[in-house]
Amino acid sequence: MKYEETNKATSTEVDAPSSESRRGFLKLAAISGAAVSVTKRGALANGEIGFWAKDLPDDKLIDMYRTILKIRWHERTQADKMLADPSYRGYNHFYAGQEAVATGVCAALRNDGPFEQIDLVYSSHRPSGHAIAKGVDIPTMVAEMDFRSTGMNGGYAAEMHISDPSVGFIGADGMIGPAPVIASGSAFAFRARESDQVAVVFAGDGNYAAPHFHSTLNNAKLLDLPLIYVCENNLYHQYAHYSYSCPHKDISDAAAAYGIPANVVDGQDVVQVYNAAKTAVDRARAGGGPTFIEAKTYRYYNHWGAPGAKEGELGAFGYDPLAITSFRPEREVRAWMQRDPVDISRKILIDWGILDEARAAEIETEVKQEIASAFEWAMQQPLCNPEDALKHVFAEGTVPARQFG
Amino acid sequence: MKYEETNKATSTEVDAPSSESRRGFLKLAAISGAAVSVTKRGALANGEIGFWAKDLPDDKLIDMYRTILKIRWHERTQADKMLADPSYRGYNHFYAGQEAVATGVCAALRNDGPFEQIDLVYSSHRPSGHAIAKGVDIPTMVAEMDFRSTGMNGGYAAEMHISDPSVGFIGADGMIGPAPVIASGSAFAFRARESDQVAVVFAGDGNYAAPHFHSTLNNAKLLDLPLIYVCENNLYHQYAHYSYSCPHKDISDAAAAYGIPANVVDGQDVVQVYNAAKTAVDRARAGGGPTFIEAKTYRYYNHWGAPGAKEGELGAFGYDPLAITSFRPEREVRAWMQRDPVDISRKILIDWGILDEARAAEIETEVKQEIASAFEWAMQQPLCNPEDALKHVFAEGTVPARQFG
Amino acid sequence: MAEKSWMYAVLEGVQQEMQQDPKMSWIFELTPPVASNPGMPVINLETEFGRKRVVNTGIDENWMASCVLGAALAGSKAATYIPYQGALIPFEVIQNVAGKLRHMTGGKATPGCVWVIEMTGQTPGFAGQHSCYEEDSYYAHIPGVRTVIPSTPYDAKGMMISALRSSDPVVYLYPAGLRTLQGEVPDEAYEVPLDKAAVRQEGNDLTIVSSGAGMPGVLEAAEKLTADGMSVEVIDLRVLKEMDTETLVNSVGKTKRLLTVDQSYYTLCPGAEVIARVAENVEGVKFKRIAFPDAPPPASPEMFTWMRPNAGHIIEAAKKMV
Amino acid sequence: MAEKSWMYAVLEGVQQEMQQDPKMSWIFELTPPVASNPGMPVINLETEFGRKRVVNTGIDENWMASCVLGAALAGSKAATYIPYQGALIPFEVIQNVAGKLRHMTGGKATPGCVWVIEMTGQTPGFAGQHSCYEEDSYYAHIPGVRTVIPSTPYDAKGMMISALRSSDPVVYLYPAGLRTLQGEVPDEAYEVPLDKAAVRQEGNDLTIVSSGAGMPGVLEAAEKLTADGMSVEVIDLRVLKEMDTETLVNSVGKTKRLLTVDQSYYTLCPGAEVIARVAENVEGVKFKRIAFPDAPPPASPEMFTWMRPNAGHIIEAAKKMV
Ligand SMILES: Cc1ncc(C[n+]2csc(CCOP(=O)(O)OP(=O)(O)O)c2C)c(N)n1
Ligand SMILES: Cc1ncc(C[n+]2csc(CCOP(=O)(O)OP(=O)(O)O)c2C)c(N)n1
Ligand SMILES: [Mg+2]
Ligand SMILES: [Mg+2]
Repeated sequence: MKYEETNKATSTEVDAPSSESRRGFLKLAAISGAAVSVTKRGALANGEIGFWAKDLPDDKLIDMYRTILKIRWHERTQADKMLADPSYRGYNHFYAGQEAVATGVCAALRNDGPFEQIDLVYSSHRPSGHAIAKGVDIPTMVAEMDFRSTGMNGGYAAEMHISDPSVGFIGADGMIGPAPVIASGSAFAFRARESDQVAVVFAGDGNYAAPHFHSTLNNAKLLDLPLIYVCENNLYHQYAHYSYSCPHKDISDAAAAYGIPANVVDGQDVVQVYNAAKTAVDRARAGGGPTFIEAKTYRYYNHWGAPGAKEGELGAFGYDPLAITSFRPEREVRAWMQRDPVDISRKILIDWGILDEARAAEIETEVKQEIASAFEWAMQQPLCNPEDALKHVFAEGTVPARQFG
Repeated sequence: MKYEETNKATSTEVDAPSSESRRGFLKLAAISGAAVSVTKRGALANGEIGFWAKDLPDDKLIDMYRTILKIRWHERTQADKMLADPSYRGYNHFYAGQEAVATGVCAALRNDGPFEQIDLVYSSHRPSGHAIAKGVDIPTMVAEMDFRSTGMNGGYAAEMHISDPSVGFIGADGMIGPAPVIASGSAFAFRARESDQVAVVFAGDGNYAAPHFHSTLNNAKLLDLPLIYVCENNLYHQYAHYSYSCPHKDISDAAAAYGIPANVVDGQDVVQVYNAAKTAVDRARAGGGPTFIEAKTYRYYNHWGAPGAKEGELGAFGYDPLAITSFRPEREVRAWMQRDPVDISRKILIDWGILDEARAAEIETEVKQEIASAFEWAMQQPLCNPEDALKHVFAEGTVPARQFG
Repeated sequence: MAEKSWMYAVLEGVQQEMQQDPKMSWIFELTPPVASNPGMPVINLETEFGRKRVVNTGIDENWMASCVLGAALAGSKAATYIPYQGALIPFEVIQNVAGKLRHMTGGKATPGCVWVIEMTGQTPGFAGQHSCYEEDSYYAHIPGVRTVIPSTPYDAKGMMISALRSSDPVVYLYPAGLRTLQGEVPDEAYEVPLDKAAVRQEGNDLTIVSSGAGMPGVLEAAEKLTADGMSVEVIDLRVLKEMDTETLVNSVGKTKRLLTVDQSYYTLCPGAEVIARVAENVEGVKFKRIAFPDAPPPASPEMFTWMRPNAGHIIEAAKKMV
Repeated sequence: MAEKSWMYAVLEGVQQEMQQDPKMSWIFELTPPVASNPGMPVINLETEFGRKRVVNTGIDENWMASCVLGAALAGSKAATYIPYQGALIPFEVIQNVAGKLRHMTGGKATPGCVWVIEMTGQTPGFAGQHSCYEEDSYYAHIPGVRTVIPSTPYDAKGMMISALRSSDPVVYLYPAGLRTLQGEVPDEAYEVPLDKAAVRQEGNDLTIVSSGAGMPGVLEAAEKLTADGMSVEVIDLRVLKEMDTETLVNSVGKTKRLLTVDQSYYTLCPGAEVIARVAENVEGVKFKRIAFPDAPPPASPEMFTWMRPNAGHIIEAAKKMV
């Protein structure tokens, strides 16, 4: 399914103007490639159009652009390392193409302060974008992905299990299914202890078919939990199109059936994602219960690692190792890359008069440099001490070695 | 929630006349207590009103009445035994009040013939009504419930696990959750082997909250499986009202969200249940995929066994042993007993000119006698041989005893 | 201190912890957290703490188990009571997520929560899913989760309190058959450690090891054997993970005879682990194992009663060994 | 007869059974049932048998596992391949429904189906849910389900065919690390029994027992120990349920020394059961057990490689015993 189609099908209720010609009503430039925002359900009260980005200060908007760039350059740097440096052992489930989703959502959250006050994010097997957006320390994350003992999780986690609760990034989950349910448990705790915190879970289209999907939404609705379910519909789970596992065109329809406010947003436009997330967060903090946000998006790399990618180039093409039942067409990849979240966020800032091209490019150079330093630092970190494997099974002590008999 | 309310909420689309003034358009008697049938979704083609009972021969209609009576008297006889005979060891999850559901559904199925051609029924922890309606041998079922070695399942099963595949009664299931999914597997096999058989699962309102609910409906829809999901919404799971676990007023709304044809029917009226089941069976046999039928119904006894019941009287009242969160009010029980499936089916037959009062009463006496004989036979059956416990673990052989050290 | 039922003792522990910790919650599905005991106030968690903290849910044990884990990760203590038909439904989230979380995050996750997993009453007349002999082994193979199985009202309360105070996730196996067992239980809160077996009786001729629902039969047998002049040491494991090897090895090092008794299927029952640990550490031991056969419990009381390990079996096996 | 990979051998067995039985179906989620082998035709079940019989589904392992059980009850053979992250998601339906069905219906149910349960590659660099050491024990405790774990391409094909022809439900554990193992495999269909261990090498000084992913290390160690003059008997369990006690007891009755090796967490690993069975039946035996520690596998290759039982560990332990 092409993006255009999706968009058509979902723009039934509110035809909000595109982000790029919105903020402050300063300009009304028509920029080619701009998307139409869609807020599918949820009436807007008292003339409130839900375009919250209008209230954001410049530095916050620039931060969002910078976050998108950090995610992007973290990945491009890592992909190049994987392709070019045989001694590099790290890997990733790349998020490139989806950066605006994590960035827009996390920009609407409370990310610093004591643990009892910040919002919590549950991630998936594709965590590095969510982690950066939530604010983890990038150098230690990079070190973690290369199994260093000073990595964010001491080398125990690697990519698929990174976690940093100090910024509310509860972490990655190797499984399809459990994370949304567990996230609903955090939301349950917030409600039980009368906190205004919010729990967010990012989950792919693949998660729809898991039986946990029902548990999560049903209980979130029944108990009015402050849970935001962000469905990143990038059209594929592993190498199968989502129509293999879901009878809905919009997965949000499934959530709406529970009576949960459910939106479809353009996941390539960070401002639209932010607007939807802000509405959801405000509702949850006010005791109004869960929200489901389906972000239509796309990943530029393949499911895992860098097969099909070339050093110095963005994206991966034409990798089909296994006589896959249905493999995504290269033209689809290229079509989606026309609506790149980096480009869109940059254009918005320029269009809104917050940056000019030169400053935008400067920021990109700064970010690239920051990421390069992170990798440089990380690659010099010490490897793990084997015996430490027996720590952290329980809160205290170590378990006995058993491999020697 | 009272029945009347439910009925109002669901009669939005088709206002079919009540069964009792329908068949053959012979009579138009207005009978007090008659319900209004509701077929919520699913347009009827070419003027077909879906009132299939009009085509049924008299003996088939009388059989339905007889089946309802068999279920009812099996239970009343057993309840009396439990209350009055201290040596009796059997028990049951009584189905009284719900008889029209199993009877109407099974009347639309293929119940005899080779195993490769008959339709299969999956039951719940409340199986005896489904079993009788599907055609199991009552004396051996009664023997089974009292743990006799000549019982339907050799004394291994007792009530909650009875099974007789020879009539397509795959059987009871002790669990909430798995049965619908497994039933969808039988439907999957029918489709894979291009058989026109149909799989039916009976599941209570409690099953809605189980994550398996999603798996069942999602896969049934995706693969167009010949599965009929009969949701017996008797308003309570154990001692909790279904609103504790389900945000829908009609559980069928949840099924409709998957794009599955979903109806609400009056579960007290066997003809209406039959009409809905026949539509579903015809669709499934023709390759049209699954159907969800929600039968609004009620059980007269408590969740399990006979607490609160009195010998010789129907139903149980005022048993609340555990400071239950929400216990059903006695007035609700009595209100539902006004619309008794036995009475309704009898009235329909008389109204349609198929029986008179005298013949109807005669049939009831015959059934009572048949059940009494079944109990008499069953109570004389031999007890089990202890060592047989080690049989039937695998298809062949026995497993070793381990309890002696 | 008063005579209390197991059921009351457990709920008293929960109540005391909930009174101390206003963030703590309790999730249940069928069995309202209510208990009474002669001469004591009725405990009703739902009315005492309200429906935001004490929640009656739908039949979705995986949600219940995942929910308390999520609460833990958000910094709140929570516990849930999983009735026996659902005993393995939350298995995957406990085995594959909860048990691995702390380790796989290098110590950053805080998964401390409590799953009370009911083990069936193991009484005649049920079958299949309504009478199970297995949960103990499944849960005990999981690393990163403490699996305990008390057998007395005293331990039941003390271990519940320890479990609720632990920063580790705890599977608290609850043998339903012991629910009405009576015993002296202190009124105040106290802890029983989550890593120590209990020597219930000392002796020199034979060590009998059991746990949970196996203990009443073992104690009955030990009494008769002692009366018959045998010197029997009885060990109640109490903790399946981490199993207290030291107590086992010390005892069998002395008696040189080990009889294990489990209300669990033979293959890979807890006794297999007990025997293996002792076999690795003590030489020249005579071993015997009593367990439920590798067959599901049938409904028929005649078949079931014959299969279930009992005091008679233990006495006979002990006599053959000594 | 030709040299074939494990992966190819298994799929060849499945293909042959599907050709014989037009009712049989195969359900998968990620890994299309495709395999190639030098000089042999590519096997692609999806294109050969069509999408009604070979079905690509959503990520819902419990549905997959339940579906093949439902097919069996309807009289059709079906099998499904559960990838390792989902290895315990269908646990409850296998343990609590499938394993009990035949017995609890007094023999009336026909639950014969096959669940291929992938066990992680157990290679460095993964962690948590992506590198598990546990499925074998969980499944082996279940009565009514045959749990097998082949370790050679020959057995992999023969046991797959036996599993598909069995009227019992079979958990077919598939150690992903062995997928590329090569060996001589007959082209035609043949059966390997589902209840017999294999003596891989005969000897008198020491019995080493292992299974599945543990076997390559054991065979490597045995070769070196033999070269060093030790007479080692090597037993490949192949079947965890029903475990072949006779072969174990006969061997250790002769060697009087038993070393078990498992790529499974120590507590209640298959070796615990092996030791317990031998301990009950043979006197005066020396026992040792090698297993993965009771800790989840960490991602770091340095930590992981140190933890994983290997040939070096086996050789050292053997030398201490003899
Ligand atoms: C229970 C379970 N089954 C299978 C897998 C293997 N797996 C890892 S990622 C993935 C696909 C997920 O797709 P989606 O949710 O759409 O996320 P995306 O990869 O597109 O970001 C699968 C099947 C798993 N992790 N967990
Ligand atoms: C997984 C699981 N959890 C709990 C139970 C205990 N249980 C047996 S019947 C029942 C209530 C079922 O209610 P419903 O589905 O509405 O059927 P009804 O009893 O009303 O016919 C429960 C909770 C169970 N059998 N299985
Ligand atoms: Mg996806
Ligand atoms: Mg109900």
